[in-house]
Amino acid sequence: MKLLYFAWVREKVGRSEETIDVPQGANTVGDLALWLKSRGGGYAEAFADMKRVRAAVNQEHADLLAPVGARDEVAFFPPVTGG
Amino acid sequence: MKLLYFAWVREKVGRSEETIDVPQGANTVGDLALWLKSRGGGYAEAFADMKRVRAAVNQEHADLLAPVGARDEVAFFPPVTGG
Amino acid sequence: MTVKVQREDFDPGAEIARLHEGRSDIGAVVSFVGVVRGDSGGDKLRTMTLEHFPGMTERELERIAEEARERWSLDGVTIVHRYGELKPGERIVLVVTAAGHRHAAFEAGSFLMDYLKTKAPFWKREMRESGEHWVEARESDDRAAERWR
Amino acid sequence: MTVKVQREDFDPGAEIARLHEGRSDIGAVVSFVGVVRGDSGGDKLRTMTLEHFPGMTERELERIAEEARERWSLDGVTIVHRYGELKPGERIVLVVTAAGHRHAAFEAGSFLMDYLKTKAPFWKREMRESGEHWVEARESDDRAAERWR
Repeated sequence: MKLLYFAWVREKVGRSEETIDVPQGANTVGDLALWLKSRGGGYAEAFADMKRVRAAVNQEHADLLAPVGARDEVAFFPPVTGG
Repeated sequence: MKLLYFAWVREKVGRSEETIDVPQGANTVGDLALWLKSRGGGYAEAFADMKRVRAAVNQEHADLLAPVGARDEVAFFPPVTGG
Repeated sequence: MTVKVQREDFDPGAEIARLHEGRSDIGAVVSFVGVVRGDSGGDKLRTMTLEHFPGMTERELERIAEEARERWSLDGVTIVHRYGELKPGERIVLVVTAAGHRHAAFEAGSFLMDYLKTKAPFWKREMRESGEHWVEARESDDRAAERWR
Repeated sequence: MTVKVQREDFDPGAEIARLHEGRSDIGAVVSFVGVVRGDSGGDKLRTMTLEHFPGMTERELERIAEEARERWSLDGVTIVHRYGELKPGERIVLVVTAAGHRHAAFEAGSFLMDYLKTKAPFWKREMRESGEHWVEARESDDRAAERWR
């Protein structure tokens, strides 16, 4: 499973991408976020308040209940501020 | 009093402007339009249906009740179609 | 605030740039370009002639621009309207609004076009394949202008 | 439908012209140019850096453009969004909509900007006199996007 991080989520976790094995029991974006938070350090900071984090699965906006699997690319980032 | 005509009002009355003495009893745009209509010919055609004619007094939109006098410039024209 | 009534074509990009370049307080520039359409249910337009009321046209456009500035917080308004003979595909009118925020610029632009359509003394005469005629004012334009009352 | 995500500046006039020149079925072209503002209550902006999500950005802008085409009768949509470092006064985003009639072009342009603000994966980092920070998403932008639901 490929993970991508942007903006201050990227800064807090300290990397822009990584590839991980799907954590046991992580079936949704929300599960994955909780697992990442449990890693502690910058991850715990980045995912401290899930209301401030948004996600995309395979480049489409996704909510916490969206399913994720080994072949998915999951991105985490703050609410967007373009335009 | 200076009178100006535009678009099909101009075509019907057959001129783009003229200077006239204020007709007796013509105190408003509506009075003036009725007097012009009474001239007959192209004037009668142009002012046949006053709902189709608009007016401006000294380059400002004016309704039939707007007062007019000897020093005014009064224009008659169809509803505008610019833009 | 700039109002121009002219025979010649205009340059939308230059007018947009003129409103915001060299300034850093403007966040949004909205422009509207009106183009002469050639189609009308199969009866093709050959040319169109725009008659106007010199003097009143400029004053009326300035009044409309002034009203937009009273209603919205604008940093600039430009209106350019052509007259004379125009062919299908030619630009006919330009409205540009500049503001700190996008909604003011969009709304003021839409307002200016609605008002211009019902207030600016222009009259279109169309030369179509089927013959010539003066364009009738449209009730939908009156209703559009009523939205802003 | 054209979507571009680029570092370089763009030319609003050229993009407007590209949507309507050579055609006589388009009556209205509306453009929106977003410009980097330098002011914020006395705390001046020095530069801004726009990060984005390459790949998703283009797809998301195409999805938004497609949605506008489903809602309004449009003859063309162009979206250009810059990323990288920008200074106050620089152009940052361009949206152009072309349609037969003006209200479709205005509404679609306003819709595209509201959706782009809440959907396109861009993040602004500001370098101000007082320090650096990531720009917070604004609730007013969410409310603006809600208008179209």
